[in-house]
This record gives sequence, C-alpha cells and structure tokens, in this order.
Amino acid sequence: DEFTVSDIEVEGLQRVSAGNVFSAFPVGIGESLDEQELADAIRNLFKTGLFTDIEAYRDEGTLILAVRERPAIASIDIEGNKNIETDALMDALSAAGMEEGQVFRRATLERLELEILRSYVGQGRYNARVKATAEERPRNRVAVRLDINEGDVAAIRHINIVGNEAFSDEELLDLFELQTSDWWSSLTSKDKYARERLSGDLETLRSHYLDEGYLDFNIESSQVSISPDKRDVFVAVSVTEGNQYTISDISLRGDLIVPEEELTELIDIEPGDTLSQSALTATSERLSRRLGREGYTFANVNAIPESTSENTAAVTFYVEPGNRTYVRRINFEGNVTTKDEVLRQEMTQMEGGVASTDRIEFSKTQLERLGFFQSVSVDTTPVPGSDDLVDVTYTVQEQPTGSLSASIGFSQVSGVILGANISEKNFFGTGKRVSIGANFSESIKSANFSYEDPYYTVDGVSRGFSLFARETDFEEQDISSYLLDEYGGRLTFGYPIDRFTRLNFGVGYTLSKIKAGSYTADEVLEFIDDEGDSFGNYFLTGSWRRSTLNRGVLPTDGYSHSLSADVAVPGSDLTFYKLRYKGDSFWPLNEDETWIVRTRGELGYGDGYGDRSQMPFYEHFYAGGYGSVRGYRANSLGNRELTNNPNDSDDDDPFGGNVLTEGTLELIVPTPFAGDTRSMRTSVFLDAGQVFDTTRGFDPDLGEIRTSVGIGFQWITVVGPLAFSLAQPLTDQSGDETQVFQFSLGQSF
Amino acid sequence: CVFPGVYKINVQQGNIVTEEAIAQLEPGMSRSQVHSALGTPLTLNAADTSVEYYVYTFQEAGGDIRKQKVVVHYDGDTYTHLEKQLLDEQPAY
Amino acid sequence: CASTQEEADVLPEEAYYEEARKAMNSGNFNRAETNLDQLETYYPFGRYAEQAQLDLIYARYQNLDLEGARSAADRFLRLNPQSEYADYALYMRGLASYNLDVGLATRYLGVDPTDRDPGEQRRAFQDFSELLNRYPDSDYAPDARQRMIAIRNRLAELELHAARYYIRRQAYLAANNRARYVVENYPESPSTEEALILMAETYQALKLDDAASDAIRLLAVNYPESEAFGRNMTFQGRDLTPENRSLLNVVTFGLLGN
Amino acid sequence: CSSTENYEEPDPVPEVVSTVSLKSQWSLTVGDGHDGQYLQLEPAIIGGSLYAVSADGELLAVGPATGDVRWRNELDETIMAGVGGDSRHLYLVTGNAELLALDRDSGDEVWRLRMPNEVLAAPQSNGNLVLTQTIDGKVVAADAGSGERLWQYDAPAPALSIRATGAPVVGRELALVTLANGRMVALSTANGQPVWQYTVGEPAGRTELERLVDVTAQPVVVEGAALVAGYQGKLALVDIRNGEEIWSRATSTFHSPALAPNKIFIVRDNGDVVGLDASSLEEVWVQDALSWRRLSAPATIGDQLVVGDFEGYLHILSQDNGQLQGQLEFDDEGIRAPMLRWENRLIVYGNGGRLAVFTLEDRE
Repeated sequence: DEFTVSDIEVEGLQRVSAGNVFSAFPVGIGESLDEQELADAIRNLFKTGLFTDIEAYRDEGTLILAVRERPAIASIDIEGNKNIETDALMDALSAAGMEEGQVFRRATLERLELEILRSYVGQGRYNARVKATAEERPRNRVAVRLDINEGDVAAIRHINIVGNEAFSDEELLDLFELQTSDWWSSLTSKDKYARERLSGDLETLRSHYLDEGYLDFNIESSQVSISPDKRDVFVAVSVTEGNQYTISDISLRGDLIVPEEELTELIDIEPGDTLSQSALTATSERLSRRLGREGYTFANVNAIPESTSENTAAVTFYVEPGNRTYVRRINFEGNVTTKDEVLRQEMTQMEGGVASTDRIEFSKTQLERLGFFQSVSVDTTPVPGSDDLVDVTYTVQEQPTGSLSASIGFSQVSGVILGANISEKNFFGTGKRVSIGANFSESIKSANFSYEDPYYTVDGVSRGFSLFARETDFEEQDISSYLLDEYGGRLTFGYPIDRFTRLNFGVGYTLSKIKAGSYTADEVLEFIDDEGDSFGNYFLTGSWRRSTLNRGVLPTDGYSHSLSADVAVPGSDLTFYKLRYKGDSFWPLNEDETWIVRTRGELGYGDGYGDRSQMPFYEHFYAGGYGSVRGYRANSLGNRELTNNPNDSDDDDPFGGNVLTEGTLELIVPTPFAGDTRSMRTSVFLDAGQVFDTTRGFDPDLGEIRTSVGIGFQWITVVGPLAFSLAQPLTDQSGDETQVFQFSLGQSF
Repeated sequence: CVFPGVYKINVQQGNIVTEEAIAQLEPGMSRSQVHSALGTPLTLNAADTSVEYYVYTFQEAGGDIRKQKVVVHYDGDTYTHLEKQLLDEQPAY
Repeated sequence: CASTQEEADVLPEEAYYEEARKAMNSGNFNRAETNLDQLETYYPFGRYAEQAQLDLIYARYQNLDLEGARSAADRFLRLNPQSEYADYALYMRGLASYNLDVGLATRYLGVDPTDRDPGEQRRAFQDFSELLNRYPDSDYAPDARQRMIAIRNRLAELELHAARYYIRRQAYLAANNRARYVVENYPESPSTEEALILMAETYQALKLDDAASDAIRLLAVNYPESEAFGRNMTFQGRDLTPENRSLLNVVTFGLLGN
Repeated sequence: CSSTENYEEPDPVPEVVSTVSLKSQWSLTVGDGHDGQYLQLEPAIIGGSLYAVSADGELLAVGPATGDVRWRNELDETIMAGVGGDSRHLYLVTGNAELLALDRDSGDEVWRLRMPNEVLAAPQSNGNLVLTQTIDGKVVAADAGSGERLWQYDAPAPALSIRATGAPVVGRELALVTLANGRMVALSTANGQPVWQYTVGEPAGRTELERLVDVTAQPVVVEGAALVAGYQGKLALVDIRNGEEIWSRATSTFHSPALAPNKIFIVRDNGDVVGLDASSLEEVWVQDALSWRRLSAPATIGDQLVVGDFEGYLHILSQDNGQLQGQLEFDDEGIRAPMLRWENRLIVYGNGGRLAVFTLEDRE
C-alpha cells in the first residue's frame, strides 16, 4: 500500500550526521512510496556500512527510521609480534579499512587474523597463533586487540639430494641459501625454512647443472616434511642429471643487420666447450648489445641448444633485431636546482637520432661522473602509438656539491681560521665551478677567487681563471721561520682528446715576496742573499689526465692518472719547473661494490734550469698529514732546516724538498649501521711517503720512507666533505711529529 | 673549435632510409604502410600534413654535416610519390 | 599487559572545534592542526566532521606541509564526494603543489626556474584542470586558470632551453622537433614567437625550404612586428653554423685574432 | 596477556611406585644407532633370527633368545629405514634412495635398485615381490629374486607432510599402502593398479600445517580387516576385500594401535595414552601424564602396555585402568623405533643403538 511521505525523522544517531543519512536515503519529502521502493531505499542506506540495523515505520505521513550505528574503532593494539613490524601490520589493517575512527566490521577482523597467520606460516613459523578480540567501549566504540604468539621457526634438520652423481651433496648444498642448523645459524637464520627460499635454491641448483652442460637435467620432485613436534623440517630433493653435453657446432640465424664476421667475433664459446647456460646467455647479451649500437634497442637474441648426439649439442643463436628505433625525446627528472642544459650537454645520445644502448648507458655514467647527483637512473620507454620510437628519461637525485666552511674554522696547519670560504662545483645549478674565499688567522691571510666553465664549447672545451693573494707567517705555522707573501693569477684551458682523457694547459703570473722572520734559518738567509727577496715568475702549466672513475664523488670503480708540469718560463726571475704525477685506482671486490681495494700514488720532482741550479725553497713539496701520509703532523716529513732559534733548539722546522714520493693502499669497507649510503665511506689504509731534497744531500733512500696504518672515514655533508682518520705510525723515527687523530673539512681526498 | 685534436662526438640525426626500403613502396599505400617500410618520420611540417620528410644528417667529429633527404608526398592519406637524394652510406654512430 | 588509555580526557566535540577555530584565526596553525586531528579521531562523523576536514587542509597548507595538505584534501574528497566545498578542496590540493614545491635556490635567489624540472607543478596542473572541468563556475576557477597558464608558459620555456642547446650542438633536427613541440602544444605561450623563428631557421639549416617558408608565413601571420623580419617583411634568419674562432682569439678572450 | 611459552612443552617424567618391572634378558649396541637423525630403524624377526641395523650401516643378525651374534656386516652406506625381509633376503634402504637386497644368512649384497626419492619406511616383501614406498607417495614393486623393477604406483603428495611413512602391508594379491594425503589404498600386487581406496583423514583448515592428515602408521590386519589410524583423521576398521568401513571413530595419532583381547590402545598425537573398548569403541581410560613427551608406538606385554618416550624412558601402564605401573630408563638418546613382540618378550631398539629383550616381572 502506497503512502506519501510528508516528513522523515531519524532516531538513534550518535556520531553519524543526519546529512550523511539523507544523502544515502533516496526518498524526498512529498514522494509517494510503496513497500518495494522503501526496501530498496533501506538497502541503499545499508550500503554506506555505517549501520548494523535499520527499521522503518510510519506515523501517519512521517516516515521514522530507527537506526543502530555500527561501532567505530577506538584503538588498535598489537602484542607479541617480533618478526613482522607493527607498522607493517597497521598498514595491512588500514588497507582493509581498520583504522582508528573507522567503522568496525567483525568479518574484516577475522579475514585479517587469517592473513597474518598465513604470512607467519610463509616465514616457516608453523606453530604461530594469532587471536583478534574487540572489546566494547562507551559511546558505541570498540577497542581492537591482536594477540600474536609467533612460536619459534621450524629449523631445517636435514637436506637430502637424491640421484646426484656428478656433484656430491656437500658441493650442491653449498649453493643453497637454506642450510641445516649449526651453532651459528641463530645469527644467520639461514636454517629457517621458508617456501620461497626453497624454490629459489632449486632454481640455483638447476642453473648450476645447466652451467655445467647437463642439458637434460631435471628436478623430479622436492618434498618437505616436518617432525610431529613441528620443530624440525626435512627437505628431500630428487634429481635426474642426464648426460653432460659439449658443443658440437655454433651457427647464427635470422636478420643479422651487421656483417656475420662482426658477430662471430663476439662469440667466445667454441665447439668442444661444455655447454654452459650462463655462457650462452652472456654471449646472447653481447650480440644484442652490439645490435643495440646500430639502433635496434629491442633486439632479441636467444641461444637454443639441440642435442645432436647423447652428449653433444648444436647451438643456434636466433637473432631477431626488431625495428630500428629512434629516440623521440630525452627527459630529465629530479634536477630541481641543476639546469636542464648541464645534464643535456653530457648526453652523447641525441634526440631525433638512432637510439643506441651504448650511448644511453654511457651518458648515464657521464652524469654520475659530474659528482652532482647521489643517484642516476635511466629508463627507455616505447612511445605509445609507434613501434620504433622511444623516450629516454634520466631520473637524478641531487646531492650537495659545494663546501661552505663557516666563519670559525680550525685547521691543524694554521690554527683558528676566521672568514668564509664558499666553493661550489655546480654554482646555482649552472654546472660552472666557482669558489670565493677569504681567510684570516694568525699565520695565513688570504683571499682567492676561481671560476671555471667546463663547457665553454659544446664539445667540453673548458676555460677558467683564478686570482689569489696570500700572506703567510710561517713561524706560527711551525713550518719554517720566514714570511711568504704571494699574489697572482692563472688562466687555464682544457679539452678532451678522447672519451676518457683531457689535456689542460694555462698561463699565469705569481709575485712572491719573502721576509725573514726573527729566527730565519740559514738556508733562507743564504737564498735571500744571492736571489733577493721578491720574484715575479711567469708560469706555463700543462697536464694530461685520463680518468674512467665511475663517479665524481666517492668513486667505486675505474682509475685516474694525471701528469702535470708547472714551468717558470725564461723571463721570470727564477727559472724552475715542477713535475707531478697523481694516480688513483679502484677495484670493487663484490657485486654491489661495498668492498673495494684502492691504490693512490703521487710523485713530484722540481728543479731549476738555465741559470738556476735548484727550485726555490718556498716551492718545495711537503708531505705528512691528512691527504698525504696520515699519522704524521701536516707537512712535517722530510728534511729539517737548521734553525738558529736559541731558546728552542730542538724545534727545527720542516723544510720540504724537491722530490715527493707518496702512496696509499686502502681497503674500503661497508660503513657499519649506515646501510647502503652513497655519501659515506669507511676504509682501512696503509700510507707511505717521504719528501727528499737532492740539492741538500737528503737523497732518496727507502729507509727514510715513513709509513702508517689506520682507519679513515669520509662523509659528504651539506657543509662539504667531512673526513677524519685514526692512524698509527709504523716506521716513525725519533724527532718525527706524529699525530694519531686528524681531520679535514671541505677538502675531498 | 680551435684546439688541435679536440675529441668531438659524431652527431647523427634523422631516419636511416635505404634503397631496399624505398623499393617496397607503391603508390596507393596508406601512411601506416609507408611507416612500416621506412620507419616513423622524425621531421614533419607542422603546417602541411600532405608531406613527410625522411631527413638524415651525420656530422663526423665536428666536421661538416652530410645530409640526405627523402620527401614523401601523400594525397590525403594515400602515398603518391617521393623525391630522394641518398648518401651512399648512412652510419648509425 | 598493556593497559588501554582511559576515556576521561576526551573533550566534547564543540571544545575541539572552538579551540581549532580560535587557533586558526590567531594564526597558530600547529595548534589548529592538532585539535582538528583529535576531532577527526574521536568524532569521525560528528556535526563538525566536514568543516574540520576542510580547515585541516588549510592549516596544513599554512604549515607548508605539502604532502599533508594534499592527503587532507584527498581524504575530504573521498569522504564527502557531493560536498559543495569539493571545488575548494581540489583548488587547495593544486595550490599546495604549485607553491610549496619550488626549489630552495629558485625561491630565494631568484634563479630562473623555467630551466629546471617542474616536478610538482605538473601535479598542480592536473588538479587545476580537474577543477576547471568539474566546477567551471567555482569562484576559484579564474585563479586556477591563471596558474595553469603560468605553468604552461614555464613548460614551453623549458622546451626552448632544450632547443637552443641542440642548436649549439648542431643537432638541428632535435632543435626543430623541440620548437615544433612548443608551437603544437603551447600555442598561446609567449615562447611561441621564438619557437617559430627557431623552427624556420632549423628547417633552413636542414634545407627543407618549403617547410621553412610555411613556418615564416605562420610567424608573419601571428607576429607581424617580430624583429626577425627586416624592412620589407623579409625573414632575417640567423646562419646557425657556429663561427670558427682561431686559437689566438679564444686564448686572448677575443682581443686578438679573429 | 599473550602467553609467550610454546604451546607444546613436554610434561616432566612422572613419579611412579613400580609394582611391575621389565627384566632385560640381554642387550647389546648396534653401531651408532640412529646417529642423531630423525629416523625409525625398526628391527625385524625373520626365520627365528633378529636383524637390526644402525644409521651408519652396521647390520647384525642375533638370536632373539640369548642375544648371540650370528653374523655382523659393515655396510659403507647410510641407512634411512628399518629392516625388511623374506625367507631369502633382507631389504634395506640407503641415504641415496637405493633399495639393497642382502643374503639373509651372510648379509652379503645380492642386488640393488635405485628408488625415485628418499625412503623412510622398511621395504616389505611377500616372498616374491618387494614393495618400497618413498616419502612423496611413490610405491615401487621389484622382483624379490632378481631386483628387477615390476611396476610403480604414484600417489599425489601434499606440499608438506609428516617426517614418517607407514610401511605397506603386502599380502599375496593385495598390498595396503597408507599415504600422506590421508588415504589408504589397496593395490593389486600383480600390476599395481588400485583396487579400492579408503579416506582416513580429510584435509581441512587454514594453513599447510592444519591440513596435515598423513597416515604414518602401518595398518594392523585383524581377520580379513585392516585397523588403520591417521593424524587428524580416524581410527577405522576396514574390510580388506572391498574397502568398506566396518566402524570408525575420530582420533589423531602417528602410531599403529596396540591390541589386546577386546581392547585397543592408542597413543594420541598430544601424548595421551587411551584404552578403548573394542566392541563399544568407548574410551575406557585416558592416561594424560605423558603429554607432549613424543611417545613411541605402544606395545603389549602380558597384561601391561609399554610406551617409550623422547628421553628414553619405558613407561609400563596397566591395560585395565591405564595406571602407571612401572618405569625404566633405557636409552638417554630416546626411543622412537616401534617395539617388537616375540613370544611374550619385548624387543626395544633405542635411538643411541641399544638393543635389548625384556620380559615382564612382577615386583612382589
């Protein structure tokens, strides 16, 4: 029987607003309503999930809805979970709609109980127990509790491989991640059974056999059984090895694009070798990469072995080049401060050009070499609607590239430094290197400005210039007893001569003034007598640098060698030259490059020429200290000058020398507790080095080399590279000034 | 530009189109058939869709740029004819 | 066992709401946010629920909490799909991405942001366009439209930066495509004039003369008074091949040699 | 609060005032016994001799009455299951899943046959055919004389099973095989085709663990019917001719029941020892002082019932009321292999390798 609704009232609302009810109850005032329509309307209201019970009855024209709200969740507590994080559980709950303030549904709670239990069983915790309860709370709310008893994990007591003859059980079990229990297994938890780990191990077993030529190898069955008390797990794997195959012949089939000889050269397996799956895959990859260089980025090469006798097989490489692909657009993401051009100029792959996998990959390394980014990733995605166009997107994560030493600094060399020094390798994201500095301390007053544009031309010809003025009072600095003022400038150019090597050269002028201090050493006084105390020198500098380092900051692979010469050309007051070699190489020991061997070497030689028989003493090389031979005070190695400081007889200052030999052997280790971060580095090192002065009878001899061992730590911070080292000198002799703890800020080494 | 022996990369642009590919074309083909033979054209004229350019350029180590051009003409969406001046070889890198 | 927290200290609904309003008016958005959060937890469907969720968006926006503001807006739209304030929530979500993302350097040091990854601005663009087509006559629509135009112009300028680089690189086809992308996708942006010029010059460099003349015609029609035209409307396209400077010229900063 | 202790802590060893005791007639050690592995190397009495084997391959032939060693053979194989045999041969299974046939009088190897997977149950022979069952439900029949493979029956095995297999019962025409999927199958010895199948346990529950319904106990043949019991399944009497169920009652056990006149004794999976009335199937008594002590299969001797446990204790219970009558510490590495009845004597083989024959003595 129909009736028109003159008014609607809702009873029993506690927390739900009337607005919500009306918006979900499709009945307007004045509408006529029959039984069926009323039932549909109520069902619609139920769908909101806000109510456990809805009743409708009539009072003449007014329709009265008596509702009972579904309780809301007041709180959620989880107890007893150790191996699944609480917030992982909370996320799972909120994903299923179980959050504080949300509507509580018992069915969801039961489903969650089951899901949590299942994930525990997946971890091999067979006797885990999960109990979920909901306790009433005032004003129609409930407190949800999850009681978890994880129980202990079933440990693997025995793994038995049956049917293996070519390899012993021990050999095969070494490949497994799952291990039987040993006293240390509680640390590695390798003996904890989990289904995924077993299937992973079976895959490793299969690829081991396929790599050893067992083409017909097959895993018949793997059965897992558990002891009645659910504490011990047993794994039995039965295999059939089949014969070991060798390669009878190799052929290429399909559209090769490049001449066949070029491809056969890349095949490094030959008839007679054992048929190794990994060798086939590696060769196929090499072939498809070669096609990638021709623009066939989606080339597909797979090797199919077919048995030609019961222990030989013919291998055919099927080449499917696909379409030659072109790059439509190259996009950069994440460069919020670095300009687009700074990234684009590193690209050897052009837009609108043939897509080459080599160039796309090489461009990624070029970006990493800049040292501006903590991480660089590239992905090549097909352009929808075309079958031969791709877009390439480089995603970078920027990292601090400058160093900002604040006004109060302290360096062991020159005491408290006042003043600021800003150097930025990526000046406002323009890719230019700029550094401006002014320092005042008792021993050094200096100001410097340098600017370099690495891309003065589009091919990477760099142009830069620098100006500096420095007044030092060496007495304070405990180097030696005279005052040196220097003013000058340099103009430098550089350009690449191949993908990894650069030539640099420059011209410059330096005016040096020496003032004798109170206890100036005899050598200095002699020098001043015959040479005078002020020299203007014109410099010609040149250097050759080859670097394949894979990253600009804290590299993990590759090497860099540089040979440089500074010559004070004729026409200068003092004609001399300084040659210097620097070498640095990194050998990663493992796949994710957390263990690396590093060797660093530096050699220097200086001498006078023309009417000068030796290089000026203030241009001497020094050694010792952080960045050189750690464990010894900065610049303290080598020859000592004969001081005539009466009351400080043993304090004769280091005088440096014209021959520098320095070297470091370092093992870079993963930084503890820091996880895999690219901005920290911990290493164990052996430093060795010495400075000699052939012009004053301090000739090079192995006995004099100073060595030290220690631990070093580096951290790229916003303020700049921070580094410190703890070093124990080994071959120090009496009179050496040793220093166990040393640090530096702003100088990456 | 100026220093002796500066290493300059080769700059390749545009579609590589060979005689064999052109040989597959016959008038009356649809645009997509032409594209599957020659590849997707990388240079278009925003104002005139009746023509598609298959331009190819190759600059070796910063030297002068060798160019090649194939202009494909359409009447609506069917291929009519093309003009071509091909280089004898078209390296990809 | 863990004892659950007593109920005593839950205030009545109005208390939280008044507290939040007072804090908002006095500009203390942190206190406002905490009060609004508590209102959410204890009275998820109360009388003030809808208004509280709206205020939460604004409070978090003022607290420069980009992700917080966006998630508050998403939550409001999910819980009150038909609310008449939905346009405000959408607008605030876009505004958060538009304003709160700009990189440190560009904001304080006035560095030209168009030459960098627009990042969040793309999300702001989508929010504003969703606002325009779902609530065309919302009173936030005009402002949203202005901001969309600003974002679009910024994206157009980024394309031109790339085009200019490719010209230096002598990759004329790439430069041409970038310029054409601007003309086709951002027709009314201020960068279109230069885009048309670059398109013409690169067509000429590629010896595609009729394409070049079409581009010049487009330029003449849209930008008759462009300086690229000489006296009698002849196109003064630059010759893009870079001049070859002598070693001496380069080393001496262009003072000597040629 | 959430209970942190594990649910299944074994009960402590109960204090017992012994009124009955087991007197050892003789005892000796067989190699390293089970060598610390989770195996059940059940000895066997064939043709008046007692044969026992250790996991490290020492095989002994002994006179059951006096324990005199008739011959001893050092096999350089690891042995994974108990001794099977017939009039001519003994049958053992190695760690690399090979069935060995050895001459019963000298222990020398006669033939060997590769099995498809690990085997934990003693091979069973009816004189001319030897059946071996692997842990993943494959039953292989071989000619007893020549060791030639005759047929193989593959039963589906669940992903997770219990670390034990019930040895098949091999008659002249039929072989009864109990499986990890909770079923008992009768196979024709001629061609290995299944004749009938009886479901002892139906897998149910949420996880792999709760769905375990293995039948790890060997069926006991009683006048043309087979008494079978499984884990989380039933104790049932099944007519061997057609596989029809005569009666059944729900129970969950890993071991075959022990029988006495009108009595059936069950050791439940939780360690309760239960005495049932054979006709009414009612529980006469339940002894729950040994819960979770990982009890071995029960064996009757005289009017008493004996079970071993994981700490190597032998517990003597009265068949009438289940009261603990006596207790004996036998092998501190535990007792797991089922005990043998021989002329009202009890043969026990401990995990550490101790083999002994006991008679029942009244304490008064």
